[in-house]
Amino acid sequence: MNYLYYPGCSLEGTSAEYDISTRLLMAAAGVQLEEIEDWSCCGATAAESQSHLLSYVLPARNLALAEKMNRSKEILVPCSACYLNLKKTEAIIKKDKPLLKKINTVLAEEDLVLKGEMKVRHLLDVLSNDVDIEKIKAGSHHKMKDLVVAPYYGCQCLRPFKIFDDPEDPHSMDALIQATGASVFDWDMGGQCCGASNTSTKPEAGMALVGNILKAAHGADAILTVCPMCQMNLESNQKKISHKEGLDLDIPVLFLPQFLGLAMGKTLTDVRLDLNLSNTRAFTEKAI
Amino acid sequence: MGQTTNDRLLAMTETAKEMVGTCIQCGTCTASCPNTEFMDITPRHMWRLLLTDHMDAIFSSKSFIMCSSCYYCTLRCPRGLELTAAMSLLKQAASKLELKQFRRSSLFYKSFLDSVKKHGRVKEMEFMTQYFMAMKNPVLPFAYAVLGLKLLSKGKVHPEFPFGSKGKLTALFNKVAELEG
Amino acid sequence: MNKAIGRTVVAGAGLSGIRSALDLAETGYKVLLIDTSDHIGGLLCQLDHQFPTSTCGYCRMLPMFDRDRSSQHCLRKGLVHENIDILLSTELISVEGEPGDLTVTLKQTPSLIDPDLCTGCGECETVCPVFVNDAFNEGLTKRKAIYLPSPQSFANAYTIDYAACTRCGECEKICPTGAVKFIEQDRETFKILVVDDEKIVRDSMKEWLKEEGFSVSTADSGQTALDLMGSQSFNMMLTDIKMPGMDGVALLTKAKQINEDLCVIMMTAYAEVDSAVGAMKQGALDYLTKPFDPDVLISMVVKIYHEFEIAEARVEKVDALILSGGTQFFRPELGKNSYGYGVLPGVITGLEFERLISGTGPGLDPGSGRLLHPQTGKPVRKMAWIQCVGSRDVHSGASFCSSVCCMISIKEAILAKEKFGRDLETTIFYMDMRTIGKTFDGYRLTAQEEKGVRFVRARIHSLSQDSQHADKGLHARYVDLGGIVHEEDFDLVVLATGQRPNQQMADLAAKNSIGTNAWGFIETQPFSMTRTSRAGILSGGSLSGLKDISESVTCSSAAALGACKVMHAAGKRRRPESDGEIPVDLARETPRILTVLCRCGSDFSKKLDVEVLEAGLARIPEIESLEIMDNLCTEEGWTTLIEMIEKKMPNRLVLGSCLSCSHKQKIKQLETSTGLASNLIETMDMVSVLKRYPGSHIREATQGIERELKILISKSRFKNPVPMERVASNQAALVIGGGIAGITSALSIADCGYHVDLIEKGESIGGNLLWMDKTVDGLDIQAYLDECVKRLESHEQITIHKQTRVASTAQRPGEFATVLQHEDKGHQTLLHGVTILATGGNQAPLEPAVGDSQYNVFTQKEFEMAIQDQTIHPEQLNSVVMIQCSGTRDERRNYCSRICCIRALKNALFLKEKNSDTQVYILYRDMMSYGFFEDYYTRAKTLGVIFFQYDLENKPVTEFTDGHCLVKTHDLLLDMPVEIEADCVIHATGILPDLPEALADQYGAALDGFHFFKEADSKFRPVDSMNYRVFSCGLSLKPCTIEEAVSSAEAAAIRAVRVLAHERLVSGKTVATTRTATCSLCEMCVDTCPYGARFVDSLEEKIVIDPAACQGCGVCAAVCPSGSAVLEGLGSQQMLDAIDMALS
Amino acid sequence: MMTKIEREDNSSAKGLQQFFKQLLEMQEIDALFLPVRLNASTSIMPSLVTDPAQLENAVPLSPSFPLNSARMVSRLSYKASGRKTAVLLRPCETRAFIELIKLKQGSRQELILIGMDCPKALTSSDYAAYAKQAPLADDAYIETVFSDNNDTLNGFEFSSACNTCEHPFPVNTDINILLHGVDLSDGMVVTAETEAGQQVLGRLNLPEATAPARREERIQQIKEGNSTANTAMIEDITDRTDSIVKLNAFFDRCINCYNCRNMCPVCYCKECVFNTDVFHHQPVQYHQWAEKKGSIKLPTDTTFYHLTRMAHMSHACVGCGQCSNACPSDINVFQLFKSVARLTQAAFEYSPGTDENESPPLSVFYEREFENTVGIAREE
Repeated sequence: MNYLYYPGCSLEGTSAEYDISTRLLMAAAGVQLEEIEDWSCCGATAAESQSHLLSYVLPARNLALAEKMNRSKEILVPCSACYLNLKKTEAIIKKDKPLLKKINTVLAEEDLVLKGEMKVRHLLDVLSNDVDIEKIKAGSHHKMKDLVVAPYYGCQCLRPFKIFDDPEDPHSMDALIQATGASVFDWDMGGQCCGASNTSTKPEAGMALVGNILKAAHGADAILTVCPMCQMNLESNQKKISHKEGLDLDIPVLFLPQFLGLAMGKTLTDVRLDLNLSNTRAFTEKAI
Repeated sequence: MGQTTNDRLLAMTETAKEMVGTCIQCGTCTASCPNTEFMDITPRHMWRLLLTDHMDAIFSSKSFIMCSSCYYCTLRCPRGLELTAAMSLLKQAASKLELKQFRRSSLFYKSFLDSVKKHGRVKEMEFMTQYFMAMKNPVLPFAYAVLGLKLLSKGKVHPEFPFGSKGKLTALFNKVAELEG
Repeated sequence: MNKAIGRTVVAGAGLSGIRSALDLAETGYKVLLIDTSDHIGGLLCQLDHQFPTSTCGYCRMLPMFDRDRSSQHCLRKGLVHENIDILLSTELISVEGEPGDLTVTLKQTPSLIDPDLCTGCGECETVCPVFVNDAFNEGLTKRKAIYLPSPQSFANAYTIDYAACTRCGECEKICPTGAVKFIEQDRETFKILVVDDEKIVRDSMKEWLKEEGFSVSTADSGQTALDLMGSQSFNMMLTDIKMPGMDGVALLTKAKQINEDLCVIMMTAYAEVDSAVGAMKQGALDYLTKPFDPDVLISMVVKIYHEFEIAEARVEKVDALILSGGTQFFRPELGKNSYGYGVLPGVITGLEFERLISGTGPGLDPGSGRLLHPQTGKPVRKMAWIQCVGSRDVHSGASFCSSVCCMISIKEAILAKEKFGRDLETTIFYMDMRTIGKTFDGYRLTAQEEKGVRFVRARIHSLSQDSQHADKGLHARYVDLGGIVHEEDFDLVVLATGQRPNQQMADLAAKNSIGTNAWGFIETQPFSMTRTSRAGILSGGSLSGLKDISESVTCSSAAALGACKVMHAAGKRRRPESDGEIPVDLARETPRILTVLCRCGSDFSKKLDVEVLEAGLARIPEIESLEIMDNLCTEEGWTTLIEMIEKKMPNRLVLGSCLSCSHKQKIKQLETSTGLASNLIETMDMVSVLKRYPGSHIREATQGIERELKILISKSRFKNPVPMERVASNQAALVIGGGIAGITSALSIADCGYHVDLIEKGESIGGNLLWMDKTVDGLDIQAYLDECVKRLESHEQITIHKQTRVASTAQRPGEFATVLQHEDKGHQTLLHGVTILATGGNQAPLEPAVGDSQYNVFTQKEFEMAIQDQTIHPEQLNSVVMIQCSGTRDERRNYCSRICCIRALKNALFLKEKNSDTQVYILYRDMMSYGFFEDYYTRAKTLGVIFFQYDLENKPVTEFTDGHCLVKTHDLLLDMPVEIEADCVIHATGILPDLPEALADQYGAALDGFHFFKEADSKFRPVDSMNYRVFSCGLSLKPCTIEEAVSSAEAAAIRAVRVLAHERLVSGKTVATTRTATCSLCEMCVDTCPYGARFVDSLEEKIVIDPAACQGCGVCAAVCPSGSAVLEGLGSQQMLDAIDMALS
Repeated sequence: MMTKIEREDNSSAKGLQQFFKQLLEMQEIDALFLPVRLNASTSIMPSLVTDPAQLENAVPLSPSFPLNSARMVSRLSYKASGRKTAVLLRPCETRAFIELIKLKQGSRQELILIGMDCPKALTSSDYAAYAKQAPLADDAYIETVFSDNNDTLNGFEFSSACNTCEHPFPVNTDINILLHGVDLSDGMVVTAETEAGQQVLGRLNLPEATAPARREERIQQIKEGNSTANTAMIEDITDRTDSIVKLNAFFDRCINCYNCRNMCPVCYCKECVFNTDVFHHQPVQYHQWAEKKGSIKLPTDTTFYHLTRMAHMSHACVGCGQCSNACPSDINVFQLFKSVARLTQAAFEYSPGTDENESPPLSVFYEREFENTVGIAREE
């Protein structure tokens, strides 16, 4: 198995641990990743808010770069926001040929051509459908068996594209969690919005949504995420909300590959748990 | 709001209006929206306003800015309307017109894209600084100070300006601007 | 030359199939009625309650005259008719040939139980070890693998669920009559190929299936599978969808090329359910979602094995084919399931709710009378209905409206209130409340205002439940019109699931070049609701799109008419009417009653004291003897009985046996073989009488049997075989009204070979169609009308009377005498046997207050005419406002006219097409774009037509000021006033019927509260009046589209042809007579007779009866104080004697 | 229209005779139907009079009530005769006749119905005794019966039907003669109630009258008095017949003479079912009954007969009391019948004889009756 890899800006910066643990996990599972050369930002939510064309040109540039590499037809994307932007572009150019033409006019500035051959895959999609779960099971050391973890999917890997999971009632992480010996926390917040995009511009709205999730996670040993925005949002606001609500909402939040990596015997340092903003001590004590 | 602005808005929101043309105001979007309680106009009402050309009402509210792109409405709309995308179009219109009440979010996005334009990839610290400066609100940064310090201490943000040649994607941006007029 | 008797296959024996079959059978044609299920009656078997009476009325479809040819009991129990052969568990596989010469191939799965031998004793059920979900109760209860197909079933014969049965053989051992016979199955020869890239899957499946006795091979890829198929043949293939290399869908296509008959089941993970469903369209039979339970796999395989291996093919030659498979309901668990159906406890479908609260439903708490939650068993206090689940939802592949769910939910909410009290809270969440019938809007108001049902215009997107607090119920979030978001918990949520095409019929259509529409429903030809793309093949009922009961029945009658025309055109004859020998007059003979009891294979001495019984009966002078015999159900037993009758020569017989030996057909046989008139044979269901005395209460059981027998003896001893009454029946028709309904009914009757007089008060034929241009579908109305009128004018069986009205009419048994009055030519008297009131209707005029022609204010009709006259030019219009429900759906005319919304959409689309810059505004209350018309609503919206919803409190107002016309309305959602400057305003004023009360009255028909024709039964007899010779169709019946008018006209026509086909009509055996000598002529019986069967013959000063019209209901006998109105065979003397005997 | 019938020689009776004479002399009226004292006897019987001269024996108001004339008027009118007849009827007779019209047993097509405030009646046996005491005391009788104190007549009690009557005032008539609350010394008041009545009355050129001042008050008094008596009577009879044992005892003297039926104005059958073969039992039947119970009383079917009559006709009972009047065994059939009628009439919300357009209960069906009929009670 062999994928082109698009880390995205966050994984270079605020979510470096996601990048590191993803690469580590994939290697352990026998999957080769090759980073897209000279990739650039997908535009995040900003491009969409500013310019229709730009919001497709930015992802298109990366797809075109990937096509140019001619190595694999599939791009693995860990960041849900990047995934969605790339996916949207993948989808629209199949339907909207005039737009494709326009995009190519722009890409011509960099001597790039987009044909539309690439398939964009989310990390979770690949983990739950392509990677042999036996490998995770086999590698897991049952350190996790006393843990109850809450899978948190966020929005953009589930919606609007219904690719690998039920967008209303996601369960694709369940099998992966169970493979490590841990149990799945029973909640229905997995696909709810965490409000990340509002935390900076309209904090009270964003906080309300994070708060709901943190409160619902009460009883779980950790929350697992597959999106840097969600991760940041869930981690960085715990204190503030706890203070406001008068509750102790502290909970370790891990990226899914960090968790799987640990289960498979990687060390805390390997998966860079030190980079997590949330207090992970409770988790590490119980797990290891 | 002047007549001209309204006309410009009408023109700019033409596509959004087409996108929600078959809306029957069933309210699924509103009930699905996690941010409804922070909106002064619910999505159900907003689509209605859009369809009946009440641009002034839409753009004097900030509802669409509150959209966090969770796509629940898009997923659930029985008419299959791409409501999240329509929200983006409204955001675009607001941004292009540089309407005052959307300054904060427009600037946020603008700063972000400026960073992308320059470096190809975004560097959080740079665009945040730019954003705070542009907001001309000296108090605002403190709200983020705690997070910023934390990130700095974890080595996740780099105060120095990043890699990549200046103006990396300028050509692309310019071409887009040219095409979109 | 002896021509063949016409014969039609009706595929589907639900409501619509039964209607078509009965119409044809009553006309005198033979029908082969088939159904894939194991009982007839279809969906209605599961429904106890119908709108608007909250009761069932299925039996109202039974024949009204010559009714002894047919069973006369609840149609949920079954149907017997001399002209109808019924094949159950039978599927229509293919149809070939031309109208009048069709060859159909059927596949029947034989039953393992001989229905003639099964006495329904239920012993087998007690020993059967297998419990499965009872499909009849929608899985809410359990049943055994051997079971009664429907609890009401008359045949009472058990059946076996092959898929669940473990073939343990216990039932075979215990059956007292040897009715259960397991066929030796050779599962070894059934070869199954399992294709999956995962070894573990392949191996475990192989193991499970081998255990069931099947031969199993496996393949690890599509290519290996294809290779295997090259070397050996398989009957079935189970294949994974997602495999490296060739995927399952590709394999399916290739495998089907090798072996077309291969049964393929797809296996898939969640993510590929869509492709699995897609695969079914390409010929896969079914699919399994991984991971699956071995039991699910086995039962699916066994079922298919039975259906395709054990089933026997059968080829029939027929003249016509009526498809009436109905529709299927959307299954949320297989598609978009945001309401957690099947996952969250308390989320049920409408059908499940109906089962839950049915008479035997598991939702009733007999103690408190409360509604119990099906899963938790706790009382339900709060219920919600969610509309449009799988309808009007592009995410579930359904852009259409399912037309009937709104009314179904209102009915269910009312039922809940009526059955469980007002305290039960009921809320209906809807998008548009589509009350599209003349009485529907009133029903909704009743629900809302009298019954306290809450209506909320909002869509609930999903349901959730706090897993820690299940007692909180189902959590729903919705937004009200004011924009307030509400969160509410409900104990029970009912999903109003929408329609889906009948898959089996869709497959059949695809394989037999029968056209279907974009969503897979059978598509009918322009202006017809029944003609499919293939001549001689008709579609009845809901097959072409979901319909309510009355429309289904109408459409099925119309389909029967289509078949009737085919058979007539093919020169086929009707079945000759048996003259029936005149029975011997026994009035002077002393009754000699033979009493026979059958042991049913059991030992009587353990149940009855026969000596005591004999002694008890011996004191009755008329008793010939009491005989005990055995195994009447066998050939041998039957012969013994016949011999006994021939030897003893009784003139009356009382027979005690199981039900299956005493049903109508058997008794009819006995009459034929012994000459003993069947109405001199009284029967008793011994099995159920004895069931009342379980254990060994011999004395009580003997007394019970003695009492039952004595009652029958008393009934029998005063009986005299009554010759069936016959009434000469006029075979010509009168159609009143020359609109499309009148034209169609006249042509239809004439095409079946009967003379028709059509009268039209105006100068030209065509009615409302004269001013119409195109339908919303773009069909050319004028071309259609021209064609119809041409046919009408040249038809040799039709006489047209223009400028003519009915002056008066008189009725006598079998005939009307109508005096016609021509404007110039004076009077003419017509004798005719049936009357069709097709007097039509008009668009209601504009109220003077809103109209001002100088400002271009029109009704819809005026607008369309102005366009045609070119007095207005659509290209020049800037702004057009359409006001729906103008002067209607309020206290003045409180009904929905059904078609105005569609007409508005049509006009809006027309205007946009002429000039896309024209602003079109539609001001509406509820958008009634039902069924597939929903697409035009969507299209209008797409083209930028602006819709404003208004309510009764804020009706639109039009103001006129110096050359300007301003429409003021109030946007309901935004709660803000709206002013629209309009250069044209079009009011949808609704339909006014044009059926004068005096005219209806003369023909014994009645009008409803809105002056439309009042149906004999709005659901089950939708075009009949209580007078069996009078029918209505088109706009005088109810508001309808052209297609619907044509359909009702065709229905009225076949209902008329049913009568016209008989020179003499035969009555039922039980009819009323009058003893003239004692009759005081008070006419109470005439006034009360619900069927108009009684007339005063003023010349002879007596009451005369149309015996064919009389239904033997006995109301006349009840109201007549002197006993002059007598029900034959049920006189006062017999009744009193029966009471005496029961008490003696 | 309200006019006055003046007294003749200070006699109300004669004034009335004069009024009827004028009527019969009109061209439009061919015959009069009213009570006439028969020659050479004290008996007063309803008669059809065509000769005005013979009206001198007419006694429009008397305590004699040998039969309910509705049956007679039915005979005169069930088919067209080509003649116009003015008919004087007591209120209960009018009501019974209206019932018969509904049953097509009569028609008012050729009739002018004249009603009157009820002059009450004695039972036939009491009347015979009274007539012996006071023959030809017509005016004295009128003075008494329309006075405020009219409980007894020369010591005779009025019939219990009259004492308990709740409708002793005319309805459904063309012309009414009003007597209660009228100062009889000033003549009687006659009113036209229909167009036909107006036409007839108009031609008589009678002097105008004013509405009797005390009439409403008297009506109220009478109604209240009779209603109280009625309730007491029904309570009493119910108490005496409220079990099958008591009921059988009540009828134990019944001899199946069917007089009550023959005299019932609404029992309209040409031939009663009790005269048909339904009740013509086989000899073996009597034996079987006797064997079952040890003995049976003959004639059988007596209580059954009365119950059947109640089932058939109690909805139409006008309470005239002629059934009791006709009973040779002195069974107070009327009281029981009226008590049952009150219930059946209430059940159907039916008021016999008061509205000609109100259909008999069994000939119509209202959907609101459905729940009652089928026994499905709905939650409300």
